[in-house]
Amino acid sequence: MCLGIPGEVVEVLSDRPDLAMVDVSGVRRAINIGLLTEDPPKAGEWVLVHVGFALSKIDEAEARSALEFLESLGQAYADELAALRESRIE
Amino acid sequence: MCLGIPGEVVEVLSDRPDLAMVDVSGVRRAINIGLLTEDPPKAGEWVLVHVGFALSKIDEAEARSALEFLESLGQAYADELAALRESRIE
Amino acid sequence: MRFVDEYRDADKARALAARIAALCEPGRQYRFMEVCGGHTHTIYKHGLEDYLPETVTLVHGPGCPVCVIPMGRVDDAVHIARQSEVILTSFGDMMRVPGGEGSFFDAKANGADIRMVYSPLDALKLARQHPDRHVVFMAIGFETTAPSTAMTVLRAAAEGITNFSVFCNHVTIIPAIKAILDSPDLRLDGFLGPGHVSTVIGARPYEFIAAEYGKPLVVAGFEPLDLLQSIYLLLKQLSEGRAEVENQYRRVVPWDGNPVALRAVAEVMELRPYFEWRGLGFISHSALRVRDTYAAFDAERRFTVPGVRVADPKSCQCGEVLKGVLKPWECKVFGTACTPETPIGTCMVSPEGACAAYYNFGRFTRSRVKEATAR
Amino acid sequence: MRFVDEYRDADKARALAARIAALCEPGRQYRFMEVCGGHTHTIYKHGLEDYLPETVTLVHGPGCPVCVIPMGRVDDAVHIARQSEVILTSFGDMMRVPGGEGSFFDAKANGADIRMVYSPLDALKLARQHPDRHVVFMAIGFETTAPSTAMTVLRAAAEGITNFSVFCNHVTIIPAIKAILDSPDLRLDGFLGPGHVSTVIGARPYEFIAAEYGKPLVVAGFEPLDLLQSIYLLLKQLSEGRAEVENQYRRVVPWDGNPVALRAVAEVMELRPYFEWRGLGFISHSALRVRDTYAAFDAERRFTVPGVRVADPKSCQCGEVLKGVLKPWECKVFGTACTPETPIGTCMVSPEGACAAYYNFGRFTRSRVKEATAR
Amino acid sequence: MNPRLPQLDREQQVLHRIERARQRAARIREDRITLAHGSGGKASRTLVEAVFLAAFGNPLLEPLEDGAECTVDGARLAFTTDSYVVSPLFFPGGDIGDLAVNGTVNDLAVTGARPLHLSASFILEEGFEVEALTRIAASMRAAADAAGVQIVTGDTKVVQRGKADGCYITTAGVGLLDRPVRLGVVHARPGDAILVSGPIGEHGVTIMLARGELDIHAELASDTAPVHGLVAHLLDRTTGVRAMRDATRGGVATILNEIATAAGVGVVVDEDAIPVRTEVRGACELLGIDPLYVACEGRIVVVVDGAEADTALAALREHPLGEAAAIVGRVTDDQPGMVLLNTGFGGTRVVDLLVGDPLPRIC
Amino acid sequence: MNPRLPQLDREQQVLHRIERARQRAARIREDRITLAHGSGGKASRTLVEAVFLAAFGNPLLEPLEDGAECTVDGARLAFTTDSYVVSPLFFPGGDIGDLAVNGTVNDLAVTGARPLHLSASFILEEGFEVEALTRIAASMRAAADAAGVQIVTGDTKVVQRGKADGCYITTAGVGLLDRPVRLGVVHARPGDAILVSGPIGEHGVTIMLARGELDIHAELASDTAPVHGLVAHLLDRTTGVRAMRDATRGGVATILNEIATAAGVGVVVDEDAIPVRTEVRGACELLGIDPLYVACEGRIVVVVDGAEADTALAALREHPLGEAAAIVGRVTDDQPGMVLLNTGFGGTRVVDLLVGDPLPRIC
Ligand code: SF4
Ligand code: SF4
Ligand SMILES: [Mg+2]
Ligand SMILES: [Mg+2]
Ligand SMILES: [Mg+2]
Ligand SMILES: [Mg+2]
Ligand SMILES: [Mg+2]
Ligand SMILES: [Mg+2]
Ligand SMILES: [Mg+2]
Ligand SMILES: [Mg+2]
Ligand SMILES: [Mg+2]
Ligand SMILES: [Mg+2]
Repeated sequence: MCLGIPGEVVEVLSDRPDLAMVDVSGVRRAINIGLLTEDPPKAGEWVLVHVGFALSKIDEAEARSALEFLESLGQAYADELAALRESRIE
Repeated sequence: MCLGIPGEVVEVLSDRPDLAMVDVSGVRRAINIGLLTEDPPKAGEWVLVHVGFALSKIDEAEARSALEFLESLGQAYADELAALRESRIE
Repeated sequence: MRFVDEYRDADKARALAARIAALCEPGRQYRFMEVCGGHTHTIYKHGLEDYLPETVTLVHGPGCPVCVIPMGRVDDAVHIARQSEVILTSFGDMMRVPGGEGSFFDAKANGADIRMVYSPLDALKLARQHPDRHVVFMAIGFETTAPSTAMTVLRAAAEGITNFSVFCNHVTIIPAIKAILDSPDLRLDGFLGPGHVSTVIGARPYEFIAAEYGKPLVVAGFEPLDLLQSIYLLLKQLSEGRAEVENQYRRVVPWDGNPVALRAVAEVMELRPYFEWRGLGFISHSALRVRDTYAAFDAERRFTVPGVRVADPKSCQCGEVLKGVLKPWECKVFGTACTPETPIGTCMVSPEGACAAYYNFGRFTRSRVKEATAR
Repeated sequence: MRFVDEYRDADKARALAARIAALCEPGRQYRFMEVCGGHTHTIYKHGLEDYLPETVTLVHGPGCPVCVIPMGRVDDAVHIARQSEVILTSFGDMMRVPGGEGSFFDAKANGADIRMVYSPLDALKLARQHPDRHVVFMAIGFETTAPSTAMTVLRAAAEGITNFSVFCNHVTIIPAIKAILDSPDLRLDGFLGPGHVSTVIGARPYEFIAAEYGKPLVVAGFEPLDLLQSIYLLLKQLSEGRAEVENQYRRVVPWDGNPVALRAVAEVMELRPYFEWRGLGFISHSALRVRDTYAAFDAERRFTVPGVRVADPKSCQCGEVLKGVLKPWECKVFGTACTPETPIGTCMVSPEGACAAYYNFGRFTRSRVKEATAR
Repeated sequence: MNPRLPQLDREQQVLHRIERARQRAARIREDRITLAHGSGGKASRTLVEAVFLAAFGNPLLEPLEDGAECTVDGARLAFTTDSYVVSPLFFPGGDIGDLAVNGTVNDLAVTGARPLHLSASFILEEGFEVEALTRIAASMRAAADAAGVQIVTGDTKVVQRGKADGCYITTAGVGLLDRPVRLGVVHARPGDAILVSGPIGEHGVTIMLARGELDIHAELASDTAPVHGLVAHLLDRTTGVRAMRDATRGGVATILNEIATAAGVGVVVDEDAIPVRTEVRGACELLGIDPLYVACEGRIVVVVDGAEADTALAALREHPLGEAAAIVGRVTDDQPGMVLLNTGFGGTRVVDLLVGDPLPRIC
Repeated sequence: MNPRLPQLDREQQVLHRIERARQRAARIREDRITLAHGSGGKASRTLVEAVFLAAFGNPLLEPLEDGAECTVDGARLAFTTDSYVVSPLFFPGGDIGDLAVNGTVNDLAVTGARPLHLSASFILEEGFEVEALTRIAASMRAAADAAGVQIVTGDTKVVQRGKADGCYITTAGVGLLDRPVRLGVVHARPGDAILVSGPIGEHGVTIMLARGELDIHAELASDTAPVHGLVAHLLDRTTGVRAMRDATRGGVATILNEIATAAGVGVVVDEDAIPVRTEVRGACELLGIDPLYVACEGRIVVVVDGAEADTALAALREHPLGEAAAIVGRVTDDQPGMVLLNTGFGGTRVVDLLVGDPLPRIC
């Protein structure tokens, strides 16, 4: 029920500016974007969909930096593992 | 639709004097007898049932005399046939 | 079954048939009209014609209440039934009768709430059971049935029921017989009078037929022996040069009818100035409508109905059949385009319709009694 | 799926798990509460605990909106649904929740017209489609869902729709967290803050937790890596002696929330003086009701509901589970008398309920990551 | 004899034209399904021919017998199915459960097969009482035991409230044709006798009265019963059986018509010979229906070589389910395709298929 | 390794107690049927066991396989039935007609039988469009032709408006078990591999979207197809097949549980190995449902000797209906009676039967 799904805005409906067609993995639904009037989403932008409403926009820059952090951790871990293996081989 | 079926009055319902339980060959239904208030049927009497109403009482004396007439015809016919056969045998 | 089986006895029938044959003048054709559809049904259902000489022809009359309802009235009823709050109730016979826009069955298949009832009282019961709906009773029939409709309205009024009304299509038999008698193309030698109608109106109203038109009439019961005996009585009158009203059905029909029933009808209904009969056209003072006093129970006032006159299909010859001018099989579409499963005319629908009775029961090559043909 | 699959990557998870293990002080037990039921669901659905050392315990919080609805409110909703004109609409999660007189499914099987909807807007659509019925939306949820209810009411008002109302059961998260913090029997080391609630209210309202109770809180996303990272961030704070509010879910949650959503809720709803939470009892200013201005859309005013407080079944320990005092399997009836097919408590119903999540997904003998236990 | 009047000749021409018209392929004229399409009468026949036979047509289906004969791996099987939608579900003498078992057992039996295995598939309406379902299942088991068959496979679907009427059951059955006979109404030929195994119409009238809408009461119970034992007894004692049918929807009249149509023969029955219980007759008179069209669920119609008629009658009467069996008519070469009835009154009339059954949902 | 904390031992005790409780005989606690009883999940199972198996119980029914095996006159037959109540009746990729044929063909095929003869019984709602029925009949014929079966017997009932939903169809099928194999989930044993023949959930999601209530749109079509050819191809090329099931109501998850329960084994599947189309996943995420529980109508789950897993996979992939087949898991002796899923994330979780299907009336 508290499900929030990221979806890409395909288009804002011209006759109903409070609705946007949103794509979730090739599946489309008209979503109410009335909660995002301060910064309305445009086609190509991503929103978080909850019970038929877009609750917020997804900030791609924030997402990228978070992933970079996770990747760096992963890299560090890989390095450590490699080091561990080397040390054992010794 | 213009079906009229003879049925025997089994009892007049005590709580609903406009209704009588009528028996048609062992099948019973409550029938409205409100059209027979001038001569209400009693148990054992026969009525003609039409769309849930008793349309008239069946006059047993009339029925008997009509049948007697038919039987007399039948007897006469049988006699004639016998006579015919005899005459042929001749 | 008492009062039934005695009148289906083959031995008595053979005796009567012999008398009938004996009464027929050689070479003379006899044409008797059974006015009532119930009689038509009996005739075919029991194979009564097998007992009649070929010179005696039974001509089917206009007394099938289903058959005389014009298409426009069916459409009006369907219109009422389409109102979402309405439950239309009807005797089963009406269900298949074609209107201009299909039958009750078609309307039902398309979503209208139409239910079959055995009695108008069952319709009233439905109204009690469904206070949130309005139950309309499709009232049809001659004087036989009108009293039950009237009694039901009186009961509804007494109980203060407000969600019940009748769509009144009751017709009266005398104007129909008069129309027949006045039609120039018909030669009839006598009438078999409708037995059940007569339980209500008695035998007296037929007296003009004998008096003014010089035709004998015998009020006949509904079992095959009743009819055979009535034919015998008609032939007897003719052979004796009489033209009278006789009552074969004395066990049920009082000469003066049922005064309670007549009063109930008169209380609730009044004559319409005119009414359209299917195939017969407009006949004045031939039908009943609900009186102003009971306007609340009149579906025609509660619902505005289209009231459009719908012309019968061109190929339909029901009018001629209802008047006895044509035998059912003489209609061009009989049995091919018009069948009980795809009726064009009303006479092919009701079991009391001449075409239906002949199609369902009489549709085979038969030979009449030898006594008659052998003479 | 973008923004989903990246956060379900096993390689990154392994790296994070190693970091987490490294941050744990040997011998120290860590107890973090995930407040939100959505998090509970993610944890079990993805098997997240497999990545955690045995010394890190995730304590399930009160943030499953279905779980906190008391039995009496379910009965009230069923009472409304039983009105013949009413169509009660509900999210699927509520359908199986037991009230004192059965669930919505039971009421439906007994004839009530109860339908599942995906969005409150679908309920409004039903109202438009059925002008002769009255559509009630069973509104439940924290601040995540309240704005959609509010927007729907605003839309109904703008359209002048008169056959739509909401049965408002919206609750607010902060009083629930406060109740947890104030309960004496709970020892927690930090909180995983509810991500979706925070898209609406922002991260700021949690500051008192760090400031007044000295507990760290990390607002966490809903994918398993989000949670793992948030646990990492909590451990990091602890290891560094910090107690702050951090926002792991920055891609979605603005620090100040969604002002449009907050305004919509404030326009349509107001705080109730108190509200009963299942298992937690009455909590003041913890729920929303429809304002007088929108009284026409308030099912509680349109229909007189019994409003009877129904005691939880004696065997039910949902309160303890919702407060995090008991693990689901520690409830005496867990998995035997109380199962998803025959739930005794609410926590066994919603996919976000701790008991249901543990029963459906976590009910097997598992071993935690070796790194932790091997130390 | 006088020469026929010209008028009668014209009438005969019309009758011949009608018979030709009746032999044309069925065409469905309605846009929508009506209750008549499920009545077992003309509309049912038209629907089956114009829609199902037209679409599925194959040599095994085409005889439209109560069951199909299929040879699988050398075994001669009979295979049949029926759906049961009777309302009310429980009625004097039985319920939808034993009806669903007996009906399919009987359809197998009348093909000459030994009924063996049944499937049972349920469509339940949301809100249906589990206790009622349990009672239905128990009576299915009892009926299966009585018929010596097993319910070996099944299915259950649940539909929303208002999309069914409590419980519908579809059974299918497999039987073994282990006798060297090949039965079918197509084999009827002039000279054959026609028998019925007992009084007719009890099931249909019972159901109608059980609905309570007519407020008619009678001491009547459904005749639902498995006829495989009766059939086996008959086939053990006579070799001349040409065809059997259980007289369900549409009653005996419908089966007589199927015989006349399939074999291109005339059928003549004697009204007085047809066993009808007094109460059935009473209810039928009251409602204006003909018992010939009223369903039974435990009566069979048998077509047998005329020379074996008495043997067959005796065999039927030896069995408890056939005690009131009677020879009711014969196959002729007169009026082919037509069923004629000699009325008790001494006249003759046609017995046609009904357009629509006045009693829907009796099975 | 550290000794387990005492707390974890207590948890394990609870888990064992639960497993014991789960093995007790099913008892139905509801007074009334709910949609869950038709969902293919736990409630369905309970209904079948507590009502139908309790009443009908016999050795042929008890395996509760997709079809029963009956030996008639030396012929090994498979016999099955299913009712179809799908709403809407027409949907992208098919309609109730081909569904009703394919579903029964598939239930026969997965028992290892050659599907031969079908029965078809219709329950029609008064007012149903004849044209729609004609289209349904045509697609049944087309599906029957594609599957090489004949519809040899049938029945039609009509119920009043509001007592059905247009058209329900029940098919039963007879097939010949002419291979020397005896298949059944009861034969699964540790070391076996589990395969699915293609991407899952397309049928269920298509139906749900076709209803239009959710206003969700996707380029999706039902996967309805007859799998007898695929099955025959597989059985021709491998000898190690232990069991097959078509993954309909309840989806792949339900079948995996049936394997675990019937054979008393553990089942482990790998989330990443399970083929799911992007759109199916998208719709499932949007609606909060798990594709593992969503119905297919042309996909099979195969249990095969682990040594033959690759052979079986290759055989499936050679057939057009199996191009996207995959090995998705294995049978273990761990956690008997339980299905575990290795999540894409690297964790493990239980995959249980659903209490109720979130998507009713999909077949
Ligand atoms: S055959 Fe049809 S159209 Fe012709 S008179 Fe008879 S009912 Fe009317
Ligand atoms: S097992 Fe049931 S009763 Fe116990 S806490 Fe969980 S939901 Fe509540
Ligand atoms: Mg009359
Ligand atoms: Mg939440
Ligand atoms: Mg059959
Ligand atoms: Mg049958
Ligand atoms: Mg049969
Ligand atoms: Mg099934
Ligand atoms: Mg099956
Ligand atoms: Mg199946
Ligand atoms: Mg299957
Ligand atoms: Mg049948």
